[in-house]
Amino acid sequence: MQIEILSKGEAEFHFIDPDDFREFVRDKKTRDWKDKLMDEKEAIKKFVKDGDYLAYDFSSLTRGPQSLIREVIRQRKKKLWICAKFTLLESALLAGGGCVEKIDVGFLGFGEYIARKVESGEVKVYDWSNGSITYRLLAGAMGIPFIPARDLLGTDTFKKSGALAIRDPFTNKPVALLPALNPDVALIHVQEADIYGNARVYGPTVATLETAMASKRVIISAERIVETIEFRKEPNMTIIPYYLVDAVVHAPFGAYPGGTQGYYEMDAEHYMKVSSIKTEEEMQKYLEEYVYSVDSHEEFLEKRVGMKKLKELVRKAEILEGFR
Amino acid sequence: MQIEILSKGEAEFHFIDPDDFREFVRDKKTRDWKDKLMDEKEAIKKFVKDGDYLAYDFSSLTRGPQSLIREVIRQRKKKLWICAKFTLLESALLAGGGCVEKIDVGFLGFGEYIARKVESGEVKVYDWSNGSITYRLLAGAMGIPFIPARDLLGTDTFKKSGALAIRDPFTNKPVALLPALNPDVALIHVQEADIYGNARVYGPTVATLETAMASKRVIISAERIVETIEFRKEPNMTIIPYYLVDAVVHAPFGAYPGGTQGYYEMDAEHYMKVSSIKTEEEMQKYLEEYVYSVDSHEEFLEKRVGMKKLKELVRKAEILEGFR
Amino acid sequence: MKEFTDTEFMICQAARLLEDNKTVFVGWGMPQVVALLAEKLYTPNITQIFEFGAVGPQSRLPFLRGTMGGPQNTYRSLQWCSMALAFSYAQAGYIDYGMLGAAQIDRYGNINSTMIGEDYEKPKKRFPGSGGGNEVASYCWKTIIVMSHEKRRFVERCDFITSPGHVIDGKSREELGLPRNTGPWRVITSKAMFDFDEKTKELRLIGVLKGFTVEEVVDDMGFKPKIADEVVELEPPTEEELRVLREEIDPYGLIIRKGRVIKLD
Amino acid sequence: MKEFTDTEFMICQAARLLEDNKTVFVGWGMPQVVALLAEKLYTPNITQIFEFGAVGPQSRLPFLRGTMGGPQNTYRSLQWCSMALAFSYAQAGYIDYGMLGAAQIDRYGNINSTMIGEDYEKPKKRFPGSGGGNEVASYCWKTIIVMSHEKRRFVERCDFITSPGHVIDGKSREELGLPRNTGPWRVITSKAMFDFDEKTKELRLIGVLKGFTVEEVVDDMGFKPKIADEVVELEPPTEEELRVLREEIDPYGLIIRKGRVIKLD
Repeated sequence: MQIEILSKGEAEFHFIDPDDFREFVRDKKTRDWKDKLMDEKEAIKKFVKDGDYLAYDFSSLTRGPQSLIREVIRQRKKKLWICAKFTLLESALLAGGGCVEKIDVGFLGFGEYIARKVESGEVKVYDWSNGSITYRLLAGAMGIPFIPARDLLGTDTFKKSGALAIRDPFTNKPVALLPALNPDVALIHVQEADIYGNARVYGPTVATLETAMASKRVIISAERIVETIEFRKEPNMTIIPYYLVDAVVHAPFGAYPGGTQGYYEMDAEHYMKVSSIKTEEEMQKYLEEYVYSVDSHEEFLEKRVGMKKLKELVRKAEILEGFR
Repeated sequence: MQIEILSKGEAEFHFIDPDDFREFVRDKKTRDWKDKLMDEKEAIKKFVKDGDYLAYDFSSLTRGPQSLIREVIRQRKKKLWICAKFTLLESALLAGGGCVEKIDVGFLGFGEYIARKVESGEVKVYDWSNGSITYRLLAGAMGIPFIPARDLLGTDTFKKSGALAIRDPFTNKPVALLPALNPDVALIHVQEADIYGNARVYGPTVATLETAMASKRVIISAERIVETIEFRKEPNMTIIPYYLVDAVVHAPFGAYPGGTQGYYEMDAEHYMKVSSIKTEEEMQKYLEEYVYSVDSHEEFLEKRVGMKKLKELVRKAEILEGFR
Repeated sequence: MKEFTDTEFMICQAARLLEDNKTVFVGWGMPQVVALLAEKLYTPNITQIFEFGAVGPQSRLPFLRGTMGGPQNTYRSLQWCSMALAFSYAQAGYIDYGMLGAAQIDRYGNINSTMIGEDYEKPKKRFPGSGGGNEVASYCWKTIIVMSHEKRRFVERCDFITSPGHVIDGKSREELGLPRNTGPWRVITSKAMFDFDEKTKELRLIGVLKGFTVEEVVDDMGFKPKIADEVVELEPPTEEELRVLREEIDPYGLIIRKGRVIKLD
Repeated sequence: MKEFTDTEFMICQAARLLEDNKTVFVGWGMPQVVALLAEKLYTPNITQIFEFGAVGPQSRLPFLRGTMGGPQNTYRSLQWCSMALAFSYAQAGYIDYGMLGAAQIDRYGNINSTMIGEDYEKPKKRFPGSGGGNEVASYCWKTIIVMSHEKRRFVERCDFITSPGHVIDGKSREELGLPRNTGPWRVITSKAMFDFDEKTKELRLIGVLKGFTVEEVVDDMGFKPKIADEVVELEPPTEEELRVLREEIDPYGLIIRKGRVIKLD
C-alpha cells in the first residue's frame, strides 16, 4: 500500500529530526529550578551562535524582542537563518548588521533597504506564508515531523517552499505536508517572567508558546520579573513553563521602538526613522548610533532614547484593560 | 514518488471529510449574535439525534456536563457513538439508559457495570488512547484530515484503532497518522458563558476548545451566564468564541455529582452510589429515581439532591485562587 | 463636485459588500480600514479576526498603522489567541470573508504579492510575500481582492502565484486540494468591480465606477476579461462614508490619501 | 516488627527512584501518591504533569480520589493547559519520567491495561484501556511500571499490548517509529524490582524486597526473567515514609491500604 506524493517544493529548509530535538531537550535543557536571569549580552553570547536558525515572535510594532535583536547585531553574529514569519524592522536591521544569510518568509517588511538586499541576492529568501510557518512551528512544538494543511497548494509559493503535497489516505484528496520547524534559538519578549523562565503575555499570543516549545534555546526578555507565586495564582494565564527556557533577561522597554501592551506605546518617530532607511550608508549610520556605539540596552535607553521620550511613551499607554 | 503505508488499524472510525465539515459550519452554524439560551430539554432535543457521535469534555469528577448527559438519557436517545476520551460515570449511565452502541476509548471507567456491557458485546468498544483521541479532536478542530503522532505505534491498540502507520517522508521513520475526529455534537460544561456562547473555563482546559471547534453542534452549559463585556475585559481567558456554539444552557450545579472549580465540590457520597452500581436492576433503579422520574435539572436538584447537600458542597469549595 | 481618492472608492465599495453577522479575516492596512468602515456604517455585528490572534475587537479609532496588534487595534476583543488558532478557525470553515491586496492578478484570480520578474532568484522587484494572504485566499469562504487598476497588474499569468485563485496552470482549486467552494469572490479596483464566471471561473466585469466606461476599464487591463450582460454603475463614496473615513477612521490619511484623486460632477 | 501493605512498599520504592529537578508525567491513583511522597521526602523540586492539563501543581493533602483535576489536586499549578499540550510536552521530549500500572507485562516490558482473554471481541475481562498510558510509555524518557507481583501478570506475550515496551513481536521500538532511547526503565512489583538488559532488552531482576528470595520472586512469574549478577536487597518502607504516607498523604487509605499485608521482623 502506498500514498502518492503529488508534488514537492524545491527549496532547502531547516529541519531537525524529532529524535534529535528530543535528545537535545533531554541533555541540554534543564528542568532544574535555577536562576536564569542574565543581561542581553550574556544571553546572546551564550545561546546564539553564528549560523544559527533564529526565530522571534510578534512584530516590530508590538512586543517584539528588540533589545535582544540589537544585542545580536552588536555581537556581530553571522550567517543567521532567520524566521520572518511576521516581521518588519528586525530583518532590515539584522541584514544591515551583516548577520543574515537566509530568511524564511512570511511577511518581509520593511521596505526598500531589505528589498534591495534580497533583489541583489545578498540575502536569500525562502517563501512560505505566515500560516505555514506557524503550523511548522506547531509541528516542531508537538515533536512531530510534519503537519498537514490545506494552504500553499498549487501555488508558486508551494514550489519555492520545502512542503510536500500528497494524496491524503483518508479523503483521497491532495493535502500539503509542512515539515516541522525547530529553530536553534528563539527570542521572545513578554510582559512578565520569573527568574526561572515561567512567563506570561497579555494580548494576542501569536506563536509565543509554539516558538518556545519548538526551539532548542529560548531567551525570554521581560518587562517585569515577578515572583513564581504570581503564576501559581493564575495558572490559566501562564504561556511558557520554566523548563522551555534557557535565559531570562530583565528588559524594560525591551520592545522599543515598538510598544508593549500595558506598558508603553510604539515610538512612531523612531519607527519612521528606521523604516525610511534606504541606503547602506544610512543603515550603517543608524546602526553605529543606536547599536554599536552603546554597550547595553540600558545605555541605549539612557543615551539614545532618553527619559523624557520613555515617559511620553508610557503616558500614551493608557489602555490597561486586559493587560493585568 | 510514493510514501509507504506500513500498517493499518482495522477498526471502523468516525470520520467526516473536512470539506463536508466546513460546509456544515458555513450553512448550519451561525455567526449571528443571537440569544442561544435554552434549557437542557430544548438543547438536547434540538441538537442531539439518535445515531449521533457524541463527545463531552473533562470528567465525572470535575466540570463534566452531567445535567446534559442526564437529559440525553431522559430523552432516551439511541445508538449513540460516544467519545470516552476520559470518562467514568457517564458511559455507564448512558449505557444503562440504552443510549450507547459504540464507545471510543480512551479511559473507560467505571467499573463492573460498564465492563459487563462491553464483555457481553452489548456495547462495542474501539480502543484508542487519551492522547490519540485528543490529537484526533485537534485535527478535527484545525480542519485537517489527520495528524501525525508517535503514539500507538506497534501496539495492539494501534491494530484495533483506525490509525495508519506510514514511513514519514521527512525522517524516513515510521509515524502514525491519526484521522481527524469531528463529533456530531459536543456537550461542554464551563464556569462562565454569555447568551451567545462565548465561554471560559478556569482550571485545566482538557480538550474544551478542540472539542468545540471540531464538533458540528456544540451545547454549552454554564454555572453562570455573564455579560459579553466580561469576556472583552480579559480576552486572554476566553476559550470558546460564540460562533462555535449552538446552545447555551444555564446549569448551576451542572457538573453534579462531580464538582466545578470555584463553585462546589464533588458529592463523594452520590458518586459512590453510582460507581457501586453492578446489576442491571440497580442501574435501572438509579436511573428511574434520579433521571426519568424528574423532569428537569432544577427538579433533580430540588427533589433528589436538596438545598442542604448543595450548600454543603458549596461550603467545601473554599479554594477560589485561580478560578476568578 | 465630488473629490475622492481611488483608495477611498475601493474602501467604500469593499465595505458595502460585507454582510452583517459574519466573520471576516482582516489583514494589514487597507482591509482594516474597510472593516472599520463597514462596522461603523453597514455591519455593526461583523466579527473581525486578525492573524496575530485577535477575535472580534472593538478597535479604537482613529486607525493608526502602528497599532496593529496593539491595545487600540485589539481593544475589547472577544478572544486573544494564537496565530495557529486564528488560521485554524479559517481552515475549519468558520471565516466567511477574507480581504486581500495584490500586486498582480490573473484571469482566474490568482494573486502575486511576492515578486516581479522572470527569475525568482533575481527578482526585479521584491514584495513582502504572502504574509497570511495565502491562508486567507485558501481557507476563507469568500475572498475580496482590492487593488489599483493598472494595466501591468492584470496579467495572463502572474510572475509568481502567491495565493490561489480558481484555476492554476490548468488545474482547479479542488483538484489541487484546496477547500471546496472557496476562492476569490469579488475583485475591487480603483474603477471597477469583477466577479468570476460561474462556469469558466474567469474574471468578469460586473461594475464600473460612475464616470468611467467599460471600454476605459478593459483597455486598462493586460487581458480582456469576461463582461457581464449587465454592468452596473458603481456609486462613488457617499458623503457619509467620506465623513466617517476622513474624520473618524483615518484623519491622518495614512491609508485613504494614497492613490489618485478622482473628481466627479 | 514492621507491617506494611505491598502497595506501600511499591509506592516507597518508586518514590526513591525519582530524581529531583526533573519532570514526571503522573497518572491516576497510585502514581499520584508516589509523586506526592517523592515531593515530600526526596524530590521537593520535581515538576508533576497531569494529562488533563496541570503542570507543576503543589497539590493539597490529603490525597482524595475525587479531586483528580479539581482544586486540591491542581492547587497552585504553574500552568493549567490543554491535554493536547500536556501530551505534546511529552512527545517533544520535555518529560523525564512516566509512571504506569499494568494488568499484564511481558518479557520486553509491553503492558496490557485493556483486556484479558483470547478474543478481543469477547473479552473475559475488560479494563479501562490505555487512558494516557500509551502516550506515557511512548513519549517519556524513562517509564516506571508499578504492579502487583502475581504469576498470571507476567506473561510471554500480553493478551493485548496497550502500551509499548522495548520489543514488540520481534520489532524494536525504534523500528516501530517510537522515540529513540525511550521505554520502560524500571518495573516495581510488590516484592521486587527489575530493569531491562541493555543488550537484549529483556526484563532483568535487580532487586528483591527484604524478606524474600530471588527464587520466590522468579517462581511467581509466568516466565523466567534475566537475573542481574548482583541482586540487591530492597529496603522496606522506612518509618518516615510510612508516617508521611499514612498521616499526611493518604490518611483514608484510599490507595495505600489496598494489597496484601507484609510483616517483617
